[in-house]
Amino acid sequence: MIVSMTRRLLVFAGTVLAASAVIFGLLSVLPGDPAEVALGLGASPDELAAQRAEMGLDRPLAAQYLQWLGGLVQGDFGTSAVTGTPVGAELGSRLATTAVLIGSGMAVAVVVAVPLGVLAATHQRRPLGALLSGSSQVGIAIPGFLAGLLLITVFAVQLRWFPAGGWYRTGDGFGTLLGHLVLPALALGSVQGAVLARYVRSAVLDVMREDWMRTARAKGLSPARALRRHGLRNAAVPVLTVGGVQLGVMLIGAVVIERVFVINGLGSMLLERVATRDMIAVQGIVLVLVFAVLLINLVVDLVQTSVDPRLREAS
Amino acid sequence: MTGPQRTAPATAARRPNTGILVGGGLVALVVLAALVSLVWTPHDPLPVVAADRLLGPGDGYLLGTDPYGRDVLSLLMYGARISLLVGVVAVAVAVLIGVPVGVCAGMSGGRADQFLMRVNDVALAFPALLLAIVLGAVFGAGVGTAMIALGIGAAPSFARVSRSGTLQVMSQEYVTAARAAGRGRLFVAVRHVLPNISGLVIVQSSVAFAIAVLSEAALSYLGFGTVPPTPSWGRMLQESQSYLASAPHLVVWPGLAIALTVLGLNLFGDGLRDHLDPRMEAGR
Amino acid sequence: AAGPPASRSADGEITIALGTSPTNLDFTRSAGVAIPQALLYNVYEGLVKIDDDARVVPLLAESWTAAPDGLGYTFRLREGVRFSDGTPMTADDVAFSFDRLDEWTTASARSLSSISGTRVLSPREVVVELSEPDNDLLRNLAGPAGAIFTPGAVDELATSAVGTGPYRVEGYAQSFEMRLVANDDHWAGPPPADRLTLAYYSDPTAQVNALLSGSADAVVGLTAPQLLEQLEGDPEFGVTEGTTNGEVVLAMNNATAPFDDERVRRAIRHAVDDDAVREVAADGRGTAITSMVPPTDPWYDDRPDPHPHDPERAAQLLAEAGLTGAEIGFTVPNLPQYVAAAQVVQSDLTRVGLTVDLRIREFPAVWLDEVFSRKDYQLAIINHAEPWDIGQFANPDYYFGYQDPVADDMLEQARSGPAEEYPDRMRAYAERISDRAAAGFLYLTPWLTAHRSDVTGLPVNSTSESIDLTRVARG
Amino acid sequence: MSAPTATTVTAPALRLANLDVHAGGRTLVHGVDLELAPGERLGLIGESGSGKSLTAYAALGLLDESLRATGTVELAGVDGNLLDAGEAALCRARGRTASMVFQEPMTALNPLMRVGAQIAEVLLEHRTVPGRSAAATAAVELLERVRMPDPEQAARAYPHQLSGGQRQRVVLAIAMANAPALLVCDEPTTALDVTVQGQVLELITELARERGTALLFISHDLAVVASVTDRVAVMQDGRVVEQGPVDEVFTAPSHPYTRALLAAADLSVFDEHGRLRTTTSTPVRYDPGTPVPPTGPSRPGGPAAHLVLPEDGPPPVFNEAGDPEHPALIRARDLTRTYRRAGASVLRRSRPVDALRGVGFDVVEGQALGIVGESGSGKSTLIRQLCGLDRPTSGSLQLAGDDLTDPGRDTLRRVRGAVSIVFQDPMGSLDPRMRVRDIVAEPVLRGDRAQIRDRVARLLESVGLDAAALDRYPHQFSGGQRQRIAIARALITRPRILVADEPVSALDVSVRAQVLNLITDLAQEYRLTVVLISHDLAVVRHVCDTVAVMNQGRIVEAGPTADVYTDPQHPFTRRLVAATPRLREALAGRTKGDPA
Ligand SMILES: Nc1ncnc2c1ncn2[C@@H]1O[C@H](COP(=O)(O)OP(=O)(O)OP(=O)(O)O)[C@@H](O)[C@H]1O
Ligand SMILES: Nc1ncnc2c1ncn2[C@@H]1O[C@H](COP(=O)(O)OP(=O)(O)OP(=O)(O)O)[C@@H](O)[C@H]1O
Ligand SMILES: [Mg+2]
Ligand SMILES: [Mg+2]
Repeated sequence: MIVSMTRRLLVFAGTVLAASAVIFGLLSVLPGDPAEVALGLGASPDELAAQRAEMGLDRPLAAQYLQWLGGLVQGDFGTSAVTGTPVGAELGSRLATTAVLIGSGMAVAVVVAVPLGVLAATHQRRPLGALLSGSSQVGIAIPGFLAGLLLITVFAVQLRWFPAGGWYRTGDGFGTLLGHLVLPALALGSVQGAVLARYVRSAVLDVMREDWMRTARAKGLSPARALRRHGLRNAAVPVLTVGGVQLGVMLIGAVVIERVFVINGLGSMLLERVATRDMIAVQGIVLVLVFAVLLINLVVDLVQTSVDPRLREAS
Repeated sequence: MTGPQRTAPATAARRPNTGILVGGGLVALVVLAALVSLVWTPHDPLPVVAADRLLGPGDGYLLGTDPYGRDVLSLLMYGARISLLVGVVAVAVAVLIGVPVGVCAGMSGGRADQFLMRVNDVALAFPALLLAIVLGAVFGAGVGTAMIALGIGAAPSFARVSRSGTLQVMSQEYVTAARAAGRGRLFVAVRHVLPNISGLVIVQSSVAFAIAVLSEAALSYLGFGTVPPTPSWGRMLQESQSYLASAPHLVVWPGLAIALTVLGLNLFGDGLRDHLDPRMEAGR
Repeated sequence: AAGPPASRSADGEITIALGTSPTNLDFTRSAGVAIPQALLYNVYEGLVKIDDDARVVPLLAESWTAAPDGLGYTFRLREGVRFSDGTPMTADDVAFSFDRLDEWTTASARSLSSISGTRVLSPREVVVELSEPDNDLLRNLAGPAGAIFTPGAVDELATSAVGTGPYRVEGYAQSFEMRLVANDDHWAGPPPADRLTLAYYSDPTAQVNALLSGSADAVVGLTAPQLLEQLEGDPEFGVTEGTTNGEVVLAMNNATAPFDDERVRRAIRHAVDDDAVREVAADGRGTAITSMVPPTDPWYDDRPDPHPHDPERAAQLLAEAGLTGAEIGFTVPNLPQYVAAAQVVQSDLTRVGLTVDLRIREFPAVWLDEVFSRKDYQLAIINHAEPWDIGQFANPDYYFGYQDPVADDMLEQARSGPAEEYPDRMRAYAERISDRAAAGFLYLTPWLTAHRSDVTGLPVNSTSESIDLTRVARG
Repeated sequence: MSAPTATTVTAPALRLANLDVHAGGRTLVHGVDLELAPGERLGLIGESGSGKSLTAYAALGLLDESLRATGTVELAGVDGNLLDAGEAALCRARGRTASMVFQEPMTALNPLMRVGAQIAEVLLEHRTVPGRSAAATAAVELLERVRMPDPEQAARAYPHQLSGGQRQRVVLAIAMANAPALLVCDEPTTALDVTVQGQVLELITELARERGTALLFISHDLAVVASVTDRVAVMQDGRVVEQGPVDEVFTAPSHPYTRALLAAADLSVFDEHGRLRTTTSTPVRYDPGTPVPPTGPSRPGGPAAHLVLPEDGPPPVFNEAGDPEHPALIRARDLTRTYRRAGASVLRRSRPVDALRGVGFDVVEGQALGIVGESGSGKSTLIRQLCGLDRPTSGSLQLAGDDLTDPGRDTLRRVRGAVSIVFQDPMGSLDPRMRVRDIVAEPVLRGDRAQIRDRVARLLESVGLDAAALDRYPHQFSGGQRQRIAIARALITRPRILVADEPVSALDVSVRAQVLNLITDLAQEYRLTVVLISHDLAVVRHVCDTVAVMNQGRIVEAGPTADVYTDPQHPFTRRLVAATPRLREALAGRTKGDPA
C-alpha cells in the first residue's frame, strides 16, 4: 500500500512536470509582445528592448523555463508584466472563487444525477425510465452558456430573485454569496448533472445484470433493497471515474459560465490574460487548471482503491 | 472451462432500436439542411441589408432577420455546414490520432503500453476547450484552429477507448489462433482488432461529435470560434444575446438547432451502444 | 419587469457598471483608457478640467495667465488643497509632477511634450515654461498627463492612488470592481455620495442585466445601444445619449499600396454607407461626421460629406486604379461594436467588387501590435477616443502613415499661431484631411448612460478622458 | 439453525404444475409438472437451452423482468400459487424456505463485501439470529460447516481472495444458512476442477440430508446427477420428456431422447462402426453393461512406459520414443516457463509464477497424447510453447527437428505450418466479424485465391458443414458447428500435429460426442499427431493412447491411458481418478443401496 502510494505520487509528480513543460513550450510561441502591451502605444524600440530585458524575455527559453519552474516550487508564479502585480496572489483568490463555483456546481450535478440515473435504470423498460433518460438527453444538448443566459433572463431580469451576475465581496454575508451562487451553480450543474445521469444509469444497469445481484435476490432481498445494499456501492466505482472526468470538464465549463455571470474566477482571468498576452499569468492559470485536473484524477484513483478491495490488492 | 453455454446474440441480425432511428433521423435532417444550403438558400446569407434589420418571422423572411438584416433561416442552413464540418474534422483528427495510439498501446502491452498511457494521461489533462482557447490565441482564433484543437483535445479519450477495446480483443482466442497460424501484428491489427473495436469507436465518435458541436458554440461565444461573416450557430447565439430582450427569436432558432443536433447525435450513440451490447439483448 | 428593482447597493453607496476594467491603477506606465476614466477628476486632479460642455474650467488652479509670447503660463493654485494621505498640495508638487513626465512610458505624456520646464514662484504660484507656443496646452493639462502627484506616493502607483480628488481608492480587484470612498477633507467639501463602486463587466449585456436586477445603480459608457430599448419608457430608469470625442475611424494604411493611391481611398469612402454602419453598429444612434472632429470641438463644421455613399463612383474609381476584384485585408478588434461595423463595411466593399478578408484580432494586445506598432495592416477600424486627436495625421510614426507636407504645415501654423485664429485654421486642416480621404470617418460614438431614476449627477457627454463622477448622487 | 419451522411434513417442498415461461411471443418452457417431497433429491438434465435454468428460476420467482411465467408454483411455507404471490411474500420465502446455488462461483458474490458479511446478511434479513454479533459467529460456524479452511480468516476475506471452490462453498453456506426446505442448484460444479467438484457435491448431498432439505439439482453431467440425486427429470426444448428414479431412467430409458442423451454422454459405448453414439444416432437399446473397448489408435512403435515422478531426484523423460523407426516428433527436455506477472510499474516487483517446472517428454509421430490436469496446472502454457506462441524460460524443445527454444523467423513459419491448434471456447476462437470462408482460410499465408477457396469448401465438407456456411458469420452457428469450423481452420495448412486445448469442455454432451468422433476420424484420415488437453479423463481416454498427468507445472505420471486409469501410481493421479464421476460406478453405487 505504502509502495503503491509513493509510486502513484511519483508518477503524479512526473506527469505534472511534463505538463508544465508542455504549457511553457506552447505559450512561449504566442504572438504579441508582452513588453509592448506593458508600454502601450508608440513606445520606441529601445524602450521596448529595455522592457524586454527587464522582463527577462531576451534570455533563452530553457533558462526562462527553469527560472519559472524554480519560482513555482517556491510557490512564486512570477510577476505579471502587464499589471505589474504578482500572479500568485491573484491566482489564489481567483482559484478560490472558481473552486466554490465548481464545488456547488458538482453538488447540483450529483443531486440531479444520482436519483435521475438510478430511477432511469430501475424503470428501464417503463415510461418513467424513458422519460427520465429522455430529459437527461435534452439536458445534455443545451449549451451551458445558453442555459446561463436563459436563467439570467428569467430569474434575474424578469423575477429579480437573484443578481444577474457578479460575485460577493469579502465582508459580505453568506447570504450574498448564496445569492450570487445559485444561478451559476444551476447553469453549471444541471448540464453536467444530465451528463452524469447517463453514466449513473448505465452503471446501475450493468450492476443489475451481475450474478451477485441475483444471489442477493435469492437471499430474499427485494430488488430495491438489493440495489441499495449491494448495487449502488458497486455502481459507484465506475461512476467515480466519470465524476472525476466531469469535474475536469466543469473546470473548463466554468470558463464559459464565469463569462456569462461575470464572475472573476480563474476562467475569466484566463480570458483576460490571454487577451492582454500576459504570458506569465496565462502560464500560471493553465498550469493550475491542468494541475487541478491531474489532482482530481489522482484523488479519484485513491478513492476507488479504498472502495474496491480488488484494486487495493493489485497495488 | 465452463459448462454448456448459450449462443451469443446475433448482433448483426438485430434490427436497429428507436435511439438509432430517432437520433439518426435528427442528424440526417441537419445533414440535409447543410447539403441543400450548398445549392440553395431562401436568401443570400452573407450581404448586410441595413433596411431589413431585425424583422420578425414572416414578412418575406420565414424566421425573421438578424441585426444585419440577414435571413435567419438561410443562416441556420449555412450554419449547419459549419457545425457538421467542425464535428467531422474534429472527430477525424481525434480518431486518426487516438485510435492508432490506443491500438498500439493495447497490442504492444508492457512498458510501451505504460509509456503511451502516461503520455495519454498528460494529454487528457488538457481539456479540449482550454486547448482551443490557447491555440486560438497562438494561431489566431477561427473555425480551423477550433476544429483541430477540439480534435486533439478529444484524441486521448479515443486512445483510452480503443486501448481497452484492443486489450479485450487481444485476449480473445481468435487472436491467439491467428498468431499461431503465423499471422503478423499488422494482419491482426487490421483484420481482427480494428473491425472488432469499430463499434466502440463509432459510439465514441458520436459522443465526441456532439461535444464538438457544443464546444464550437461555446468557443464562438467566447470569441474563439468561427470568424464572421461565415454564419455559425454558435456565433448567431453570441451575436443575438444582446437582443435577447428585443428580439428573442434570434436566440431561439440557433439554440434549437444546436440542441436538436446534439440530441440526435447522443441518441444515436446510445442507441448504437445498446445495439452493440449483447447484454441489452434480453427484452428487445 | 416586476416592480422597481431593489437596489443591492449598501446605503450611501452607488454602484456604477462600466465596461473593460483597468489593468492596474498606474496610468503613467500602463496603457488603456480605463485607468484615467476611473481615476482622473475622481481621484487625481489636474490644474484644469474639461466640463461636460467640453469647456476648460479651473480645478486645482484658481486662475492662470499666458505669457504674451505664448511660451509660458503662470498658474495660481487653490487654497487648502490636501492629498488624500493628508500632505498639503503646493506648487512644488506641480513642478514635481511635470518634471516627472519623462518617466512616463504611456503615450499621453507626449501630449505635454511642449513643456520645457517649471518654475515655482511661491507655494501657490507656479510657471509652466514651453519650448514653443501650444494652443492645446490647457486641454492637455486637463488630461491624465496633467494629473498632480505627491512625491511620497509615486513608488507603488500600480496598487495605490494618492490624489487630491473627492474620492479615494479603497480597494481594487481587477476585472471585478474598484471601490471609491468619499475624501471628506476635499477642498470643495465632501462629495454627495459616501461610496462609489465601479463594477466592471466584460460584456454590455451583463452591464444592463446588472442594472435591471438591481446589482448596479447606473450603466455608463454602454457600447451596445440595442440593449437600451428595454429601458426606454420605463419610469424606473433614465436613459441619456450624449456625445463623445470617439470618432470611429476606418483607417487605411496610407503608407503602402493600395491605399497610397488617393483614388482607392476615395473609392472606399464612396463605397461604405456610413449611415448603414451606424445603423447596425450603433443601432442608429451616435452622430454622423465627415472628418475626425466631433461637434463639441471649436473647429467642427457641418458641411456635407465630400465622399457621399455612391457605389458606382466607387467602382469607377477602383477601375481607374486598376484594383477591381482585389483582396483587401481588414484588421478588426475583437469587440462586438467593431465586429458589427466591420461586417457592414465588408458587405459594402464586396458590393463594389472587392474581396475583404476580415482579420479579427484580440484587443488590445494583438490588434495594437499588428496595426499600431508594426503597421502591418491595410484596412482597420478603431474608435479614436482622445480629444483633439486629428493632429495625429501629422505624426509620421502614426499608423495612418499619412504623408502630406502641406497639411502638416497647416497644422503647425494653427498650433503655434495666434489663439484667435486657431479654430479656423484647424477647420481648414480637418477639411483637407477629409478631402484627401486620409481615412474613413464612419460615425461619432454615442455616449450612452442608463440609470435608476433615483440616481442623479451622471455625466451626459464624454468630453474628457475621465468619467467625471464627482457629482453623482442618489435622490 | 434448527430445522425449518415453516415446512410441514406432508406438503411437498415444491410443486410445479403446468408451468409455462414466455418471452414475448416465444414459449420457452412448456407445461412442466414437477413435484419434490421434503428431503427428496431431484435431478434435472437436458441439453443446453432446454429450459432447465428457467424452470428453476421460475420456482423461486427469479425470472428476468422480460419473461413471464404462468401455471402453478407451490412452495412449502408459502401459501397459494407463488406466481400470484406478491414480491414481499417471495422475498420472505427466498433464502429462508427456498434458496439457490448458481453455476458461476467467480461472479456469484459481491466483490466489495466481506464474505462473512454476505453470509450474515441472509441470517439478519430473515431475523433467524438475534443480532449482528450472533450473525457474525453464525457465519463463521457455517463456513466451518462447509469445510472452509480457517473459517475466521475466510469470514474476513473478500471474494477475489478465495478460489473457485472456496467461493462455491461460501455460496452454499449462504444457501443453507436458514436450513431451507428447498435447495436449487444450477450447474453448481461445472466451473470447478474435478477434485474440487467431488468435495462440493459431497457437501451438498450431506447438507441436504442433514437439514432434510429437498434438492432440485440441475446439471448437464449425467454421472454427477446419478451420484447426487435419487429421481431425475429429462428436459428437451422446454418440455419434461421423462422422469423417474435415477436407476430406472438411466438403465432403462423409455424416451428416445433420454436414450440418445445417455448414449452420447457415455464415452465408453460405441455404435456398430466403433464410433461414439450421438443424439442423432439413436441406438435401438442402450445397455450400460457393454465392456470398455480398447482406447484410440495405439502408439506407433509400442506402448509408452508407465512412469511416475519420483519424490526426489530428477524428473524422468515421459513417453520417451524408443524405437528408431518411430522417432520423436516433439521432444521436450527439462522445459521450464516462469511468468513474471506483467509488472505494472518499474517500482513494483512481481512474484514469479512457475507455470512449467522441468517438463520432459516425447511425442511420437502419429501418436495421440493426452494431457490431463487441473486448472492452473500448466497445460495451456505447455501448448503455447508447442505452437511457438511463447518461449520456454529454460530447457529445450524440438519439433520435427526444429529447435523451438529460441526460433528464428522461418523456423517459426515452418513450425506454425506444421502445428495447428483448436481452442476450448468455440465462440472466442472465431472472430465474430469475419465470414467463415475467411476464418478458415486465415492460416493460409500465400497461395492462389481460387485454389484456397475450394480447399476451404472441401474442408468444411469433411467437417460436416455445407457450402452454404461459407458466407455466414460465427454467431449464426451452434457451439458444435463453431468447433467444427475451428477444426477446419486448424487443418487447412495440412499440419502434422494437431493440438487441442479443451476442445469439447464448452460443448453439450451430444455435440461433444460428434466433435470427438470428428477429431478421431480426421486424425486417422490426415495421419495427424494429436496432443489433446482436457480436464475430463473420459475424453482423453477415448481419443488418446497415452496420457500424461500434470500438476502444478509438472508431469507427475504418464503411460498408456488404460494403465494409468486402472492403476494410478502418483497420489495426485489417484485423487483425480477417484474424484472423476463415472455413470457406471454411480449407478452401481446406487444399486448397492445407500441410505436415501
Ligand atoms: N431472459 C431471456 N430472454 C429470452 N430468452 C431467454 C432468456 N433466458 C433464457 N432464454 C432462452 O430460454 C431457453 C432456455 O434457457 P435456459 O437457461 O433455461 O437453458 P438451460 O437448460 O439452463 O441451458 P444451460 O444448460 O446452458 O444453462 C434458451 O433458448 C435461452 O436462449
Ligand atoms: N500470461 C501469464 N502471466 C502470468 N501468469 C500466467 C500467464 N499465463 C498463465 N499463467 C499462470 O501459469 C499457470 C498455468 O497456467 P495455464 O493456463 O497453463 O493453466 P491451465 O492448465 O491451462 O489451466 P486451465 O485448465 O484453467 O486452462 C497458472 O497459475 C496461471 O495463473
Ligand atoms: Mg442453465
Ligand atoms: Mg488452459
